[in-house]
Amino acid sequence: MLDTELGGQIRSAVRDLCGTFPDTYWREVDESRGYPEKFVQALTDAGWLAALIPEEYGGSGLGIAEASIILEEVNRSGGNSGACHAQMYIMGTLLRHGSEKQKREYLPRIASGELRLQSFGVTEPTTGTDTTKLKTTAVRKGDHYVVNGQKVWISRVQHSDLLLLLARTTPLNEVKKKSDGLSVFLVDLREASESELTVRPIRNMMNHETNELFFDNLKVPAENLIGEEGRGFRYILDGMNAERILIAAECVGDGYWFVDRASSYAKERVVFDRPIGQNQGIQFPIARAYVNIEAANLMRFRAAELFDTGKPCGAEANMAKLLAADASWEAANVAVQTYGGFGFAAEFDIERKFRETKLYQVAPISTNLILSFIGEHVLGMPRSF
Amino acid sequence: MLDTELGGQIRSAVRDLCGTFPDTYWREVDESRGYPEKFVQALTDAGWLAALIPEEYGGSGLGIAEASIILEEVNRSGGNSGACHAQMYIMGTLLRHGSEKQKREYLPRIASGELRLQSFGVTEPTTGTDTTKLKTTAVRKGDHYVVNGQKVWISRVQHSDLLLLLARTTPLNEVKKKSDGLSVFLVDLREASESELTVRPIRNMMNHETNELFFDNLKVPAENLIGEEGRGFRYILDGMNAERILIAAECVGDGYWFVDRASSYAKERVVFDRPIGQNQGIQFPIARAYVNIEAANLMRFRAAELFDTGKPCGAEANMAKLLAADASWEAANVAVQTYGGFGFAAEFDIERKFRETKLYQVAPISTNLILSFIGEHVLGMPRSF
Amino acid sequence: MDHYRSPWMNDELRLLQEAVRQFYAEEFVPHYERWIEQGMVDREAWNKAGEMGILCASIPEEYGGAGGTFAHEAVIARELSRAGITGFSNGVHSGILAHYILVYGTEEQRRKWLPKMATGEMVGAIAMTEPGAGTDLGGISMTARLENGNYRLNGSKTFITNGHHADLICVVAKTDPALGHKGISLIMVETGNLDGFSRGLPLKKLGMKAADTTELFFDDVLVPASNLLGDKKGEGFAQLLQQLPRERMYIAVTAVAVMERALELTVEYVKERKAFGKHLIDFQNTRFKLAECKTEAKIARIFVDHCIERVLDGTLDTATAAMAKWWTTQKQCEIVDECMQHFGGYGFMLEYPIAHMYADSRVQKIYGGSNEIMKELIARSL
Amino acid sequence: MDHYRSPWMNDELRLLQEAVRQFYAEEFVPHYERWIEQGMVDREAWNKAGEMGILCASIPEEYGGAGGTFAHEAVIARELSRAGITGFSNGVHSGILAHYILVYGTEEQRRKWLPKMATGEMVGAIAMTEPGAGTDLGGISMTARLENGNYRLNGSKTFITNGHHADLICVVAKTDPALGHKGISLIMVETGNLDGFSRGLPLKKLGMKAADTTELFFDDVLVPASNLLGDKKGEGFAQLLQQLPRERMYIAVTAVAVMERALELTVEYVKERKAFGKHLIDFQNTRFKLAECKTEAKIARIFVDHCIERVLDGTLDTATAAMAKWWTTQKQCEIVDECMQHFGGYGFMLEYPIAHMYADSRVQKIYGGSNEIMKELIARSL
Repeated sequence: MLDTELGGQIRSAVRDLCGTFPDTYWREVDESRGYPEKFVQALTDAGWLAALIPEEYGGSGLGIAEASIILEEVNRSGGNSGACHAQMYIMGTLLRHGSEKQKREYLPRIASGELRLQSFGVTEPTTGTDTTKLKTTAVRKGDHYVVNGQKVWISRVQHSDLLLLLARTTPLNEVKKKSDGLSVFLVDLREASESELTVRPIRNMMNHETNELFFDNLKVPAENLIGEEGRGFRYILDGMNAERILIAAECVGDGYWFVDRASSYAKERVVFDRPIGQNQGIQFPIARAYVNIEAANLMRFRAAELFDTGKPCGAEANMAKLLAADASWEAANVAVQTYGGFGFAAEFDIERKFRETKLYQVAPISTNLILSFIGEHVLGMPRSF
Repeated sequence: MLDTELGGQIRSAVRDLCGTFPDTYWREVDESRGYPEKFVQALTDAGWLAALIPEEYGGSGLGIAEASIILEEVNRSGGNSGACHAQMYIMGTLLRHGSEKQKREYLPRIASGELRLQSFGVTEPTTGTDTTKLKTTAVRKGDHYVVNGQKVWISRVQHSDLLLLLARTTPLNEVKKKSDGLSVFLVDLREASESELTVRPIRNMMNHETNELFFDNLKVPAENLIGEEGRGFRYILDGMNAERILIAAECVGDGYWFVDRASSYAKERVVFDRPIGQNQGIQFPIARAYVNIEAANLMRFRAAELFDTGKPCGAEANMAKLLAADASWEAANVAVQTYGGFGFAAEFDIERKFRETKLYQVAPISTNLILSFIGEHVLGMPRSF
Repeated sequence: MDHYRSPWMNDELRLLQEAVRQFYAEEFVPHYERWIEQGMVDREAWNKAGEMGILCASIPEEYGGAGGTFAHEAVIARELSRAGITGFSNGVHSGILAHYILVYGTEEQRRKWLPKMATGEMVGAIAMTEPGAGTDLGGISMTARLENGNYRLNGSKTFITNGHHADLICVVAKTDPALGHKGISLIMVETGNLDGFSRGLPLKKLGMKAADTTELFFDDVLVPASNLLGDKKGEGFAQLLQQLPRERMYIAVTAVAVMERALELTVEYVKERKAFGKHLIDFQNTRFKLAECKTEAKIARIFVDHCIERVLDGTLDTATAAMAKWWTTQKQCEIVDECMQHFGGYGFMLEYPIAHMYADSRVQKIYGGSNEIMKELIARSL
Repeated sequence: MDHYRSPWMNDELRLLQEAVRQFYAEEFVPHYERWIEQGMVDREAWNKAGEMGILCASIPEEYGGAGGTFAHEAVIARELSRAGITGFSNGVHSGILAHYILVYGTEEQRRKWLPKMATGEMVGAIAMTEPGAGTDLGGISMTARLENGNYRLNGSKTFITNGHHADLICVVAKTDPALGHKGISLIMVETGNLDGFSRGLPLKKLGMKAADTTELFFDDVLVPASNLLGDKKGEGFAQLLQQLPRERMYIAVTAVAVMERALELTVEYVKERKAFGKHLIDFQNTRFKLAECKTEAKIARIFVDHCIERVLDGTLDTATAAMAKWWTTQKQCEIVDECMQHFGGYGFMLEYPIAHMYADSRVQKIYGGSNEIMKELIARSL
């Protein structure tokens, strides 16, 4: 999987496309806190964001390994997949659990770029990582559901047409298992009136559009329910492994970018009459960061292989995300240290990527929760919280 | 490669064999600073040590991936491959560069266990890791070479019949490249008289037989020269990647053993009315160690796959060794901390394995030299020493 | 931190601490967000600080200073960090430049510049780094040629702290380019109505957004020969080196204050915030990680206090100062990083001070001599 | 470490340090290899130490001690580590047990046991851990039932330091099993001609090979009721807890001494040994790593000196002692590990002291309260 011909072709094509969006492009988007509209359009036009959509719905029907190569290359080029990666893994819920009618209606338009499905509404301010406790409700009223509640950390709402929303349709005290009674809806953001849905952006350290959402009697047509009512938690779990694999790939891409920049700079920058890369204090940390990225990369492809062959991959997907996020963060630090003062100046891009890659140590799942998962579900130790 | 049918069969067969050598066996060998004679014999009888010898010479003609599974299982069972692993990678030099006559004479007897080729004489006290500077000389006198000099860290000499020796046959100042002029000999230890070859054991922290060797006009028949005179350095380089892959596999085996023991103990040991594994301070470090072992394991199989398909694997073999040695060391520390005081008591075996696995952060190549290799040869930074 | 008090603190310093704390809270904190937006502190912040008496705190009273010691400087710097403010670079102004003038300047120079620096009438900067020369001062290409009783300056400088507001700049330049290190001198430049002198826009950077950091350009700038700091050419390199151990302590003092503040904010947060029905502080991982942070913050504090006592009794050596600089900044970054992790996604939100601390901390490992250079200095003492 | 001197040292302590250093060099070092082989120190080492005056150094003279302070104990412990010796467990004997007797014992008990402990006529041990109960004292199953003026002891203990030589053992036992922690008492057992008492063989262990560590078995052992330490049953748990902060400082003092010695030996080695035609110390990686070790060793030293001063003035709190214990032992292991790496293969050879230091260090993170427990104690102060 690491070096298939198809993977190589995708890599090289995406790299070419990304090459037309130089550092200055991303720097300007970051500076203006803008959305990389032009880049996302180009990526969509080339069909890359539809990689995982089956051919019958207008996509290219590739596997997660190939999809992950696309996002890796975006980050490796100095860009940031954060603006558009969600489309890939959110779409899976629709694909696997949506009705044929829903799929025919939405998937081809998502594939063509006519519709953007970039937002995923799960997390709430008071429930944090304990998803089953979420308080947003959707109550059936005739041919509509009426949604009330609040969500937080909902990314790309301002640049998405559709939002995949998880809400409780049966109260917690009326279900047998606390993961029952949650349902998934496809919310058309273009149709939601401002009084029903308020979007409040949250300012953050990187140019990552994220928002709080407030639902006040938002009406969602009943036909927008995905799958069966009450089974939504299971539907979104499927997508989580995909998300972790893709984010691991982005981190790997970031990691290679940092190592490339750091080692190139270390070769060129001369201090005390010799390239600083000749100093072991500079060279060894770069080399060590590279080794960790390589290892994370193997885990990412391992997880992708299991995913694509339909085997359980929860442990591998989580480990890939943990290893890759740690490795890219290590590489980011090493790059800053190698560049010295220049690492902080926006014009060298190191500082921008440094901010961007940091996010993945926390999102979409924190290191501690991954360690809990491994400790409990792989090594069989007792639940620790 | 990670989960081939053949690999699985080997794993399970070796595991069964190792199961007949319980902890007490290894503990007694360690305590008496003995050689695991019975175990090595059983492993040889079952043909496992001849895994890499082609079938035409009486071996089973397996690849390095399979060979590495054998050694991994030995260490994973609580044993220690250090007593016999060298046979696997030393033999490669003979196999690839020996004459047909030499191969026919030695390989079948090595495969059957009649002859042990466990010792590899390269390192010298004053040359350290800079092999090309070695001072031991072999001078042609008629149908013999006469060897003089000194070697250090030569393992298993007292339990081996044959020694693969690297010595300088052309003085350093007469060769074009400093790696020229070295030659490889197969020394029959049974025939060497005490006046010609003195073996002085070095006492060390683990039960790892290692020695200093003093050559005083040792006569080696000219027919025991392997390949061409003067090309020996190249011949042994080939074997180094094999060695690193195999040692990485042993570290992975150690790592799994430590994690198994630590997580089992953490489930059973009750303090303050609950299993200690319920404490995040215990559970998370075990989980983290496991993740690193898994990553190292993937790199080890990646390197093996490249090796077995004849592709360059220097970077991967080195990275596998680095990652695996670090991961097993981390796991060892975690296991000691989980066991608390019991981790120090010989009867729990943790302390023995803790001493044993530590060796691989230094031998056969130190972490720093691997980082130099990656920094220079993979990332293209200048030589730093 | 608990009941621990720095052994060098006394009643006078405690009063100063109180006063400074109040001053920052009233005069700086309300404007801080705006300073971040505009990429620099207000010019008048310097005047207010001068009125308050916190500029040139360790400069003798006869030159307009407060006649204090390094302990006074430490209190002033520590409280600034505790107030959560970065970018008001008084360390460069009072701690470094004023001491250059005090120690190396002629009596005339001292009387000319120090009183104005003490009131904030003049803001000081030191122009050392160039695009092609940071650590290696031998590589600077800025020249100052003596011509008819003037120095003619040509070249450019970058990453200059207080660069935009600076009225008085100590420029590191080659007065004898042929002599290498021995041809370097410090030339004082008054920027008012100065032909050929210009400043770049504030540099965009990862953190320290309120710090006024710019490039400076010198194009045939003429200053009187009497602006050579001291009375001898070619002493610049030695002059810069001599003060370094003391200067590094400013960074270490700040590092410790940031650690303590990060820990305080985080402990508060984990005691409030719940997950899985428990307060975060009830998770063992949270407890252990923060216990580790608290340990290292306390150890850093005690070590830095030891070093401050050594500054005060004049026995701080190069290696120990280097230890303080690299270790406290390393721990600052580690602790802030660990603390931020406990905030989850909120840690990235700029309304949480921890996000600013994270972005602001990283540069501490780089400036004031990178931590790699610190290790080299320590290694020389092995 | 350089010119740094511990602030609590004085002329008297310096004389003691010299004398102790000489004593260890002459009386212990020549036998040390043999002690390792036999798995314990010689019994007469205790008598010699008694003659030398290094037992019960901080016990008042009226009870036969040297009338010193914790500073004396620290000097004695530090020099032992500097001599490269582990296994002569004077900390348990003089530092812990003697203080239990001094603080909790009746006047009669003090006069009975302390003078003999001071001369080495009696070697002391504390029997706390059981195969099923380490950290959690509530789980111990050793019982001491009061019957006709005697306590009847039943149970077994493990990992008992000085177990083989001990003449006087402080046994942690349940006098009222129904009461949990409040039913625990400390019972003093004189082992001479004691029916029902036996000792296991020296335990085989990773390091500390010269430490006399055994299991102890009590099978209907009878001791007079007057051997209850103090005059009230059920105080054992509180008595054990109360002395802990001070006890942990022994471990921290040792940790720092080991770090300093490891660094010293390693610097010597890398200055001699060559590779690729250069001395190891000329490789930047070597320089940086050892600079890091030196920094943390020095910081640890200064922190522990601070804590010793707190012991001396009676203000050392639980959390700070816990910080000292976990952090210094963690750094001891890290520094010894890093140092060992610079010896390459030689680091594994037992003729190099670094190999012993490596094997001996690891247990420091476990005993005296595991480092996890230390973090929990610190977390309570958050």
